Amino acid sequence: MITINTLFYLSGLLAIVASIKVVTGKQTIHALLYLVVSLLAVAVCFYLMGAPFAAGLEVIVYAGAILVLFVFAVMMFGLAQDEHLHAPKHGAGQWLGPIFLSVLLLLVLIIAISNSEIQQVLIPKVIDAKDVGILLYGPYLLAVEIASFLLLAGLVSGYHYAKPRQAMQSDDNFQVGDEI
Amino acid sequence: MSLLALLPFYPLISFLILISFGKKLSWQLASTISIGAMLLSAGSSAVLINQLGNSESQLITAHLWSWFSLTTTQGSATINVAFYLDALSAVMIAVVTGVGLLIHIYAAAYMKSDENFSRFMAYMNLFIVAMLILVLADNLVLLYLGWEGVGLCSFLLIGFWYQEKANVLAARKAFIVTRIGDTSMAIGLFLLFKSLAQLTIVDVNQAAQLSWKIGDADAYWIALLLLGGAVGKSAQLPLQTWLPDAMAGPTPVSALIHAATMVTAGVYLIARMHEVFLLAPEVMTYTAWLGALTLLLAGVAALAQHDIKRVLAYSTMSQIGYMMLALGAGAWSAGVFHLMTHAFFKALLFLTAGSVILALHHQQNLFKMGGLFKKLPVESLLFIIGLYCLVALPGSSGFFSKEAIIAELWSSPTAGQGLWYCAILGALLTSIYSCRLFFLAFLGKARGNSNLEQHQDGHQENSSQGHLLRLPLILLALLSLFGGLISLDLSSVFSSAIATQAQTNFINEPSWLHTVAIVTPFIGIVFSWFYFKSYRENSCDNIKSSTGAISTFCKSGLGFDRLYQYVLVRPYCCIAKINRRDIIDQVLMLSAWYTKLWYEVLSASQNGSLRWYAAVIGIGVVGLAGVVAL
Amino acid sequence: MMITLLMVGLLLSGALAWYVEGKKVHSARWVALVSTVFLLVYFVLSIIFSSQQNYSELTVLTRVTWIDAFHIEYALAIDYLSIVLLMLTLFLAIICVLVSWHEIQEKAGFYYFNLLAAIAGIVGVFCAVDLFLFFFFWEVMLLPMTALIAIWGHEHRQFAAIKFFIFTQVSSLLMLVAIISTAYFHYQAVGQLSFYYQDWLALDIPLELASYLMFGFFIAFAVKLPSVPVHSWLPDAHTQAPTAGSVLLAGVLLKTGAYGLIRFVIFLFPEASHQFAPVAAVLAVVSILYGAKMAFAQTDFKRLVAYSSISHMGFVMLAVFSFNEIAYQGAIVTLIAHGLSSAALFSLAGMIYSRIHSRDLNDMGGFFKSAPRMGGFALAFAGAAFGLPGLANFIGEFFSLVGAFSAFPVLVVFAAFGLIGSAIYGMVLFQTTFQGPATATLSDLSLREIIISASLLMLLIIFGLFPNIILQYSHYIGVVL
Amino acid sequence: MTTIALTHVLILASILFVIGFVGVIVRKNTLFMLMSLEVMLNAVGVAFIGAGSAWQQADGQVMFILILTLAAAEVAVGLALLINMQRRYRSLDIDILARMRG
Repeated sequence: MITINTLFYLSGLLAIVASIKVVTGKQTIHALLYLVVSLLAVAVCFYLMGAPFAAGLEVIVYAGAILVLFVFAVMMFGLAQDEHLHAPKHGAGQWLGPIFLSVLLLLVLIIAISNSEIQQVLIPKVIDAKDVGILLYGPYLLAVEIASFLLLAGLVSGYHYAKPRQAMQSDDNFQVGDEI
Repeated sequence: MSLLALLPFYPLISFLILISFGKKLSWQLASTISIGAMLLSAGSSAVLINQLGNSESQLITAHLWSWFSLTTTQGSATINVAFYLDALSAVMIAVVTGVGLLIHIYAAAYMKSDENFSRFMAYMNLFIVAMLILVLADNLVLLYLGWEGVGLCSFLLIGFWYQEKANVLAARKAFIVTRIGDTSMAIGLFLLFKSLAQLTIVDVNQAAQLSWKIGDADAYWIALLLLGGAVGKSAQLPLQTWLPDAMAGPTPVSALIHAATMVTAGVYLIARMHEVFLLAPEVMTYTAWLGALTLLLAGVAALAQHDIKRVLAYSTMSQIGYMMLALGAGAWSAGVFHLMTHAFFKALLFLTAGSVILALHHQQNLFKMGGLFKKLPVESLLFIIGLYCLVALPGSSGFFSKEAIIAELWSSPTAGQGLWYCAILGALLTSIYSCRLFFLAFLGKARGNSNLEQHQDGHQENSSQGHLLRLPLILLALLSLFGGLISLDLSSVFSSAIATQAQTNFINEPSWLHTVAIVTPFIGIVFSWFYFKSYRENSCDNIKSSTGAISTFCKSGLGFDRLYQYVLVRPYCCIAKINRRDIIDQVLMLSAWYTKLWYEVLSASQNGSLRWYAAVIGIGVVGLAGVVAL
Repeated sequence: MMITLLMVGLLLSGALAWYVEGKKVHSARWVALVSTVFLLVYFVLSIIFSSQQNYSELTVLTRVTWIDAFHIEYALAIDYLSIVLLMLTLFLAIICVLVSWHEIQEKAGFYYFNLLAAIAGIVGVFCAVDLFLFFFFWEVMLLPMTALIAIWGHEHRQFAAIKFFIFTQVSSLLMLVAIISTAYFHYQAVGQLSFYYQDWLALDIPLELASYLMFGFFIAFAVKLPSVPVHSWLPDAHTQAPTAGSVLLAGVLLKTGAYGLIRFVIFLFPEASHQFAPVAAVLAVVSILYGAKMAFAQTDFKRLVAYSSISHMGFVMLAVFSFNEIAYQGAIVTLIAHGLSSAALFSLAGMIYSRIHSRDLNDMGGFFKSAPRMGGFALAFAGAAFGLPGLANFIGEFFSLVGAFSAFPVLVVFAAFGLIGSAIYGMVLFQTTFQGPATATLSDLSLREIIISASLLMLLIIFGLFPNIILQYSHYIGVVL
Repeated sequence: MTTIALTHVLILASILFVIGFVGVIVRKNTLFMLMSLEVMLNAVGVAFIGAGSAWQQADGQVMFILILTLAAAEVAVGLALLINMQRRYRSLDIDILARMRG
């Protein structure tokens, strides 16, 4: 019997598995696709938690825009030899430490969560785009402005760093950037 | 300037000329300058001694300049560069300049072929300067100046052939061992000054009589410390080890410094400070015993030596032991008299030995000599004269002086009968080792492959050198034979000593004492005539020296060198070596090391690896969350 | 004005030397030589012909306000102690210039500037009577000295320079704390801040506070002197410094420590110093013996001489803390004599280094054969180091020990063992370099080197035979003590 | 309609976060690090949404939107840097850049 709960757990599991595949993947494109899967799974979760607007944004912006950015960038690289050279080695030793660390982190987080008094039950109530919009353009207006500046800065610096080298060398002001 | 003031300046000027222009001077010029300066000194000292005899006060003084003054609460003690000539220092300057002159003449011939001849003569002159300052000083600081000066010259002359490692080490040993004694003397001076606020000899002697009683603690310590200085310089127990090694120097040096003059400086010091010693009878007893022990030890060691010069060195040590014994027994005049006669005959012995060594192409090993009596008759005769005096056979100068010492021992309050027996035993030993030396070197058949004849021809060609070599020898031989007839009148110097002695001189002496003393050397000679028969009559090419343990032990000077090596030298070098890097520095540098450690740890963490930084952030989060959660 | 002119003259001629070296190579050394000779002559003449003939008490020459807010003054004063040390400084300045004549080829202009600036700082140290000004000069002399070691030194120069800098800097910070505390105490007692020496003399500081303040000063001067256990900068600095640097360090810089002990520790805090004297005397004796022993163990010529300096400065400290006029005179004579003799030995090390390019005693031996003049001078200077009578060092050691004997008889007996130790290292130094089988053929001394050695030896002999030249001056301050 | 426990949401977020974190630490390829970073950001978003729905408030979603913009800006700059790096070193190995040692 499929309930919201089981759906949630399934999609969560999917997200986890997909994320693991992202992290352990060898081929960049495959990993990116796994990332898309993971994001979509998370979007499902959002929807189940009563946040359809967020789920939409997740699909459109994350899986749609950002990941496409990734794909384009990867296509520009032509990473054949690099993938081969720098693929993670399948020695257990290399993974052991990070995994131990992560498990530890996980445990700690779980303990932290279970200790606190936030063990409430989610009351299923849909928070739609209107609610979000009211809040966003009310109390959070400043944050929105800052976010826009952030995006502008990302745009400018992205443009700057991705500029071909010849253009950079001709410009004395960007000598520092040249060093990177 | 008075004649006395100028006395040390003749050799000083000669030294300065020779050291400045040494390389440019010919042999004639260099030897003329140095011998001329010595001649002037010897002449002036003869005149001075004559003047001294005629003067009322038995005293001549010369004040050159004020050196410095020491201000204390009791007033100010001025230390002058001033000379003071009384009967005691007159004996010394006579010996220093007289014997010095003869040895200079000999040395000029002996060292003629050396490329550094003028440097050698310069050092010899400098030595005479220092020695004259030592004996003429009117205060103990100036005396100390001369004392160190002769030490330095001794160092320079022992190490004159500095290219040989052994000579260098011998020179170093001589300087450092005597320096130990000097330090003791310096501490004695500090104590003396603290106690009396005086350092001028006359004032010290007066003040000592006034402010101390017999057996005063200050007097005891001062006398003991001064004795330490004397022991170092005069090569007595326990600082005697440097003297045999000092024979590494050229033979005239051994004759001048290590037989006639410098080594007797200790005797002079004690005689000079006798008023302090009289106030410390225990120290006088120590002096006598040290002298007696040295006398016996050196006599035994001389019996086993192979090197002709080392035999003479041990003999010197033993004769100085006699002088110390005399001083310790309160026989001041006898001690100084023996100092003088010993200077004559020991210089003679050394110089003759030098001639023999020269004739044998620097062969010093007794077992490679033999049969020289026929080949070098003149030298042999001179050597016999020297030994005659050394053994103190009747009629010789040594006889007069040694008998005088032995005669006073029995009844001396600070010496006594035990020391008398020591002295007699010493005399027996002296005659035995003298005979052994003579038999080995001059009798029997020639051993070794020394081509003596060929050298004799060369000797004939260079007859002026030969004459120069023989002239001082003959003069010294005459002095040795008839020096005993010189009557020393030191009563003006030792008046207080004689006064104290007069009270105690009533102990009955057995009548056989003198007979025994006179007969002893003959017993020794007769004994050796039979005991060393093999040395005397041998006809084979080689005779073996005994290699037994006792013989080796005696040959090494009764093991003192080895003892000091293990007890003092090795530990000092060892500590120095361990701590070469300076432990304190290491400790202080620990702070630098600690800082550097942290620098390295922290800079290793800043490795520029992004993933590492991220991991560290993770660790930090785990840590923080752990703290919050648990 | 005299001293101010002296310092300005030194600085200006240093700057001039720096400037002209850029125009013409090798001109800096001439500028430095002429100016140091001129300044020495100027100083001697101005002392002789000054309107005031008697400097037995501290005579204030200049006193103007410097920093008004804290009552810091620019105050200079001299007495015979300063005059004697100033003459030594200026004389050794000439020697320093002469020994660097051929040795310094790189950045020579800057080198002479540093040299003269360091000397200017030292001159200031010997004359400043405002404690803040004293501290200022103390730092002024430190920086060019560090530069001299760090730029023109031998193989480990950076390390040695940093070590030298840290040791002196840390210790002088303690002194700064003591200076400020005393000034503050003056403020509490009188109601006004003052760094002026004479004001401080009038202060009546409670004994407990005085001991702490004295200790602050003592540490700074003990490091500079140096005394065991804070001596360890010295062997490195002396060894690594260029020849002139070593001459300046041993000849003059160490004397600033002794000067400070006498001028500030003893005079400002007499009771506290009396209380502290046994400790200081023990440290001094340990320095004497330890220095002598360490000197014996060294295989590096300059390091050996450096450790012998520690030993000699131990005599100074022992003498200073025995509160005795004779000992005090001995300390001053030792300062002069050691200034000359160690300068001579370091110059000698420089001369040998310029010939065989090594300071290692194992590389040396038998030089007497090819360079007898050098050997003669070496023997004389080694003799000075082990206190041969007739040379100035003997007078110094004799006075120090005689004087100290009345205060610390047992310690002096131990200190006297230093005489044996000094004979041992002196012999090792002379014999391993100049005796034994010849290892190399050296050219004998050049005229310039003969002038250096002969002038030093002459002074040593003159002061050794006629010590009254110095003693008549040191006598005055001894009386004050 | 049954409810989803906030605890479970947060656990999901934690797991995702940790996976991303492991990726950042372990991978040498900068591109994968960037992707892992996205996973981490996403995990944070999950946590916010979960919290927002637990309290029935829209703030959680606002925060999610801000994270979204942050992620977009980050990816833009990051990819630009990667392009630059690829151009310069012909490699995306992050350890090549580990030259800024203490």
